[in-house]
Amino acid sequence: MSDDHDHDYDHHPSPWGPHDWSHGAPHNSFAPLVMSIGIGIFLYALASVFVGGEVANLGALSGVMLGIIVITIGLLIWWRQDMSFDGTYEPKATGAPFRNIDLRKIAMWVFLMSEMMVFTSLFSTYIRYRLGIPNCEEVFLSGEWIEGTSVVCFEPAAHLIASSWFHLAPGAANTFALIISSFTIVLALKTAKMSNKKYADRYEVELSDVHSHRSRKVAMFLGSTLFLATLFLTLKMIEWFVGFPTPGPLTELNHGHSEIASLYSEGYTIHASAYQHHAYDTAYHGGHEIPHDSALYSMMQAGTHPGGIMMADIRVGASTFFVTTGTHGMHVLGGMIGLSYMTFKGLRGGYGPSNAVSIEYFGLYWHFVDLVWVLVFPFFYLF
Amino acid sequence: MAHYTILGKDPYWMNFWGLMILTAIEVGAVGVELGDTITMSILIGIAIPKFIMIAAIFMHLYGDADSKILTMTALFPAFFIIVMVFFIGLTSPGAATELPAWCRPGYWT
Amino acid sequence: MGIASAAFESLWNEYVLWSALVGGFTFIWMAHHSLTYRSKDGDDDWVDVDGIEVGVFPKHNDNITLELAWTIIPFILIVYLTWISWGPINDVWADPSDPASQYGLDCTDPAADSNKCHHVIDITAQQWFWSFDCGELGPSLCDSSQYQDLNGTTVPVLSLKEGEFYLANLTSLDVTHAPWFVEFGVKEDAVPGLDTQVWIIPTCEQADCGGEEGESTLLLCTEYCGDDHAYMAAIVNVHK
Amino acid sequence: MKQNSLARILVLLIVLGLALSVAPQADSLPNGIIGQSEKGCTCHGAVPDAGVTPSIEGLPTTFNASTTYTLTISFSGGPSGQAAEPHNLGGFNLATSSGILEAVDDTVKIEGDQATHNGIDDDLDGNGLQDAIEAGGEAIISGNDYTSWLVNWTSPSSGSSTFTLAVNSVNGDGKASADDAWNLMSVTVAGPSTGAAVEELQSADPFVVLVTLIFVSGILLAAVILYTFYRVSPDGFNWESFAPWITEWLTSTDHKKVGTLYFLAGFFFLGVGGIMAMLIRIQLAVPGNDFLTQDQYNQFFTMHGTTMIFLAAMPLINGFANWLIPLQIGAHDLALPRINAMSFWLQPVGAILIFTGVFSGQAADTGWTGYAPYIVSETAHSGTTMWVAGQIMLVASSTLTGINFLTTICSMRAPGMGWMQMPLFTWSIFVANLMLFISIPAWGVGLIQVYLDRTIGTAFYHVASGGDPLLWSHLFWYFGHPEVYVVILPAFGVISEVLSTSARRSVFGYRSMVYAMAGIGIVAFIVYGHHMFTSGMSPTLRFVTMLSTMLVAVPTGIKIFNWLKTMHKGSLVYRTHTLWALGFLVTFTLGGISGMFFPSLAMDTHLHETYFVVAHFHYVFVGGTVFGMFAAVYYWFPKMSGRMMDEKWGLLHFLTAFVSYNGIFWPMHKLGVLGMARRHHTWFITTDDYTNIPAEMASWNMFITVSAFIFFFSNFILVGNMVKTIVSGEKAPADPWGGWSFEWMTSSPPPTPSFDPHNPPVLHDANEHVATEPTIFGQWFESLMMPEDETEGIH
Repeated sequence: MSDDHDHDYDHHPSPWGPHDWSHGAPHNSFAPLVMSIGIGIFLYALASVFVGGEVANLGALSGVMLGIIVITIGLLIWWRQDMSFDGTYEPKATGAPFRNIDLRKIAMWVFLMSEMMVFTSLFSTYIRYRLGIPNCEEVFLSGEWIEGTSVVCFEPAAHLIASSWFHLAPGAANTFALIISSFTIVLALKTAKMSNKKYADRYEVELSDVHSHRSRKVAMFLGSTLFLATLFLTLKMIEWFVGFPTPGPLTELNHGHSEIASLYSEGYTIHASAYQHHAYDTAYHGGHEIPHDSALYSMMQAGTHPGGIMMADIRVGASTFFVTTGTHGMHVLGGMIGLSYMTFKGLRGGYGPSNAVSIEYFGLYWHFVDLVWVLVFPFFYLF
Repeated sequence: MAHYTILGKDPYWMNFWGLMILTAIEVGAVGVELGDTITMSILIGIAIPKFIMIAAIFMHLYGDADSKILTMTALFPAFFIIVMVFFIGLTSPGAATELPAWCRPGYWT
Repeated sequence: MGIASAAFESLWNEYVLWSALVGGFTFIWMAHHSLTYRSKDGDDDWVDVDGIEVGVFPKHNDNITLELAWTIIPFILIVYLTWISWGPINDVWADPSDPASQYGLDCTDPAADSNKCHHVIDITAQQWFWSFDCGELGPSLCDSSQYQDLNGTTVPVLSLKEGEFYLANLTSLDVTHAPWFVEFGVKEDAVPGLDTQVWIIPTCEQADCGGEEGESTLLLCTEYCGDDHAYMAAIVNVHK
Repeated sequence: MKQNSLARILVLLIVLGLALSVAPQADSLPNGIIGQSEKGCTCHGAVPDAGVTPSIEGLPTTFNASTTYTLTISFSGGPSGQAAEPHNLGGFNLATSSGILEAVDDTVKIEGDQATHNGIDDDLDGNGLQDAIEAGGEAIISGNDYTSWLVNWTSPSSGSSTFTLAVNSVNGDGKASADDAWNLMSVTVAGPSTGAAVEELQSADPFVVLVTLIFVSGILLAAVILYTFYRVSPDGFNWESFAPWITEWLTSTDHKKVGTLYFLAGFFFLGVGGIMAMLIRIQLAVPGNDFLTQDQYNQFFTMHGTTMIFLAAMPLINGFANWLIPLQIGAHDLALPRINAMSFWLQPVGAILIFTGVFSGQAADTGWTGYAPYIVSETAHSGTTMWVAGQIMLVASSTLTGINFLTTICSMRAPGMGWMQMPLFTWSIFVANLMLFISIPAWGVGLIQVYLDRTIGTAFYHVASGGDPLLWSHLFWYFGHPEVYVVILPAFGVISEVLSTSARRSVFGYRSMVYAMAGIGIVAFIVYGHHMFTSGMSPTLRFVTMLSTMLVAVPTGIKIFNWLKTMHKGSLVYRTHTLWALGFLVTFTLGGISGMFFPSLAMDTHLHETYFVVAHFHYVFVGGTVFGMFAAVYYWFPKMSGRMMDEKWGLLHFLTAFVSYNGIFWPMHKLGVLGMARRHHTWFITTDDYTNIPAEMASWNMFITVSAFIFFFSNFILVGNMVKTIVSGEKAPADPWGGWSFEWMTSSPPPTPSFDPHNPPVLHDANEHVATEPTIFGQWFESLMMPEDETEGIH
């Protein structure tokens, strides 16, 4: 580690920040205590609002808000201490195996190891249920159901989403949004990292103007990333709950529907114990949708199956879909919180060649979130 | 930070467009009716290069002095991931009496 | 109190023997070394064999032969114990569809050997009592119509015949339970939404098997299932 | 019949109310009502049906002392009588809190002290027609062929009396039917008003005891903090100096201060968990005890397990890790000090969430394993949600701790300290944190699934929708089994340090010790299925984990033999920590051996969920982890506080605790084999040999309870010793025991910074360094790393 800036142990900075980083890492902070209390309040209140899938006490929402406010206060304290970070304190590893690598970078990679396990757990859950519970389409075609009685089966969200370009549109747009945001954040890194001289040559500005020019540019790239992340979550909400009106000419293509239906309006929810969909309606398209080699078809031909609409309990399938993509969405949200701080700091000229690695290390997380999406997208949206 | 170029261009820029194209193919493959097996193969076939491209170029696991050791770090959980997917994802519950014959004494003698 | 199955009994004896040997060996060794190689606090007449000094990694104190020895020898013991534990798997997890297994086929199966076949019964668990269903079996083979008082709780009585083999299909209507046939040494979880099975081989302790009345043994719930978990018992009656 | 106090009636009413809300799914049996217990009857449909109206006639508004009343029990409504041949109409169960019930005719019988209909099942073929009639005979009169019955009640001499009546109305087909319905009512009759009623001495509610004790402990803790503050500076005992002092503790990111905070939390919860253990032992001391209701008992053993593992053992280990890892590897602090403070503060807040249930009397009652689907069922207490929420915070805490320690140990070792020169305690913390770090996300995800199931209503574990209860078991044990090694490995590290220092040798087979620990770390992930041998887990996986579990014994054996060999030709000095280390060797070896019984499948089907398991894991948790931590306290307390502990008190502590500890857990092996099941709130002994636990169990259980109390109180010797040491202990030198690692280099207590920042420590090696060509592996590994001369860092 750098010996130029030893801890000054007589130095007692305020636990509320800001911190003087030339004295080493913060030695006092209220942020951990405040944030922990906030998380506790949040989890407590949330469990009072909802009990067993029903709204039990809407009044407790104020507790949820209080929790979020307290967490925010904790974050603000944390950031207030960090705002002055300019790269003067950047300890490096000694010895094998991470010799000469910044501690922060190692810590970030170690953290990503645990994130990998989080998503592996979610994927294991998904694989187990997908393989263990009969697929709704197979149940439908097997004819082992009767109209009016719900059957338990696994309905992958992809079956609904990939059935129509209009359902797929938000998810597909999100994929591109994340990839573009991955690109904008490396551009932010590249811009911040460039030496003053090189920067001045590259953008043909005076050396004295480099700082302000660079600040604007870095903030622009970080801000674009933040915007794309916001777009991601907005589209997600559209896809889950809100839906979106389709422009006139497209309505025709969308089977005459004037909007992109949300999963919620299609009935694909975690509470869907009696899910019905036209894909499971023998009368849909006059029955042309039923493959002729299926058991259902032969049964209906033989008159042993009356046909009708299959009702399905798809709660497990919907839960795995919403919780897995939701966990990913929470990671995007976490990234947005970090990005809003970084954009603010970038606007104030906080990033230059000496501390541009901060953007890189945040970027590792951000790219990881993108990576997870690379897996989530095919498995939950397409297949 | 990248110290190399791809076909003489900025690697981030090249990578970005590569990813965009791959994703477009992916979405397109689902739109066209190709049957489950082919669709699945295309999806997996595209997810892997996308995965590698993001990790190698955007996350700097290629081309930096610390790339090799950090790649090893990133691969460290592989064993535990495989164990979890096999033990949790790919087993299904069953009665003990369904123990397969190869687990029973006498099968090997 | 007669314990558990024959498989349990023989394994138990073997394991206790090896436990005593390994434990005895370890404790004698420990007692010897801790009493022989000691010194008083403050004494200066001890030899600093390994050069212990603050800030210096001391000399290695190892012996590769010894270390390999107590890697390999315990490993061999483990392999042996695994081997003997493997054998009785068929006692507890026999395949009911395998005519060659020691419990044969279902007696109602036309292909079954009448000297070696098993009977199928159903056990249903729910908070907090057991229901037994003997199916088509006659009262001499299986009877579940009786109820008896057990420490202030009325519990069902399952009557089985000694020397017969029973395969119980377990189901649960609410949460996970597990019937433990205390004297026969078997248990298996009854998981809701899943069909599990357990082999019951009723045994008696007395030669006459309790005469007319039969011998009663206990069945307890051994997967935590809520408030009255401890009261969720049944009596298993074994008769000739 | 026992005398019932007012409190008992109230409890009964509450429990009955609970029973109403939680009454289970069940058949309506041919015999009508069975399975009644003191909390009501548990033999009907899922929920009480308002369509069935029970009634009791003939009760006076105020009864006269010792008078007999004839009560008419009846019900109306429900499916009763729908069968073609109306019989099997229904049944009832009447309980009274005082007085005596008698049957008037054969349609009623008395079971225990409750009245129920006298059911005669004469319909074996279940066709709804009595066999006797089918055979051409007279119909047999059966108690459940009626909808009203007569019962005589003889009133007590005083007090009031509460009647609880359960009735069920069945459709008479003798089978479980969906429309079978039941209901429950309760009525209280006042007693004679003449004469002053003698107030009975009421036993305190154990909840009140527990909560009071927790508060008292908290107040004591606060008092100790104030006292310490006073002792440090008697003149400055005012708010002006207190405020910055307490602020310092609340905001500090210094690894020593955070470590101390971990100790405070850990010891506090060790006490709380201990109190719960004592309440549990009181309950189990005698057969058929009712000191705790089942409802309370279930919460207590759940909270005991959770508290001891997550709120006592883990913080104690983290306390030592925080204090010692930077000292041992010669670093100035942990890699991420603020994250470290965050790890700590998540713990007490999480603990408060976990305990919210206790303060409301509705704590989690799921067992520390929290098996699905019970954990998401409505029968589980409402506090379970908070238990899950608190655990989620602990998962977050452990993840942050993991990042911190892994980064620190990988990258902040002093010059000269390669991986194979690290002190073994550091190695043990490294392996433990790696295991915890990799495994805990699985459980975190499981907890989030359960939290969402219980709040917003996802269906991960809803069996009716296809949820798989075993998924939870998998996710839990994927974490849970590494977790038990996570708490034992640091104890291994401590014992290695303590034994080698006490024997004045370097530890025997340092390298094999490291490999054994790493081996345990890897194997831990592939053995977890042995917790699920009797579950419905995939049989192939059960078999595979049986084989792998057997393997665990090998590295553990290597460690034990290495420790023994360390003493060979050494000069063992008997100090308190040495005694604890030797005690650890005894108990841990026993615990390890008993562990070998479980992977053997045919034995596990008998031993699973019995007291044999309880004995085994207490031998490794208490005899392993806790004894290891005690050794660590005696070993490092002088370093932390700067004062020597009292060896005489230490010896007394060791002798009483070690003996009483074995007195608690050794007999439990026997109890388990003989038929005592785990997690049962009570057990019985009667004259019937066959259907009950053998009579000798009573003496053993009493013996265990007495031993448990001795063990509990013996640990106050340690607390007293620590307080005494801080206040008036002898000053400790830098290296009181003669250890070699860096923590003994600084003064006791260490200053801040621990080492001179301008002259950081460098580790020397007493072994001759033989310059050899690096192996191929070494060359490959070197090629992976950043170049030695890279000074610019990463670009």
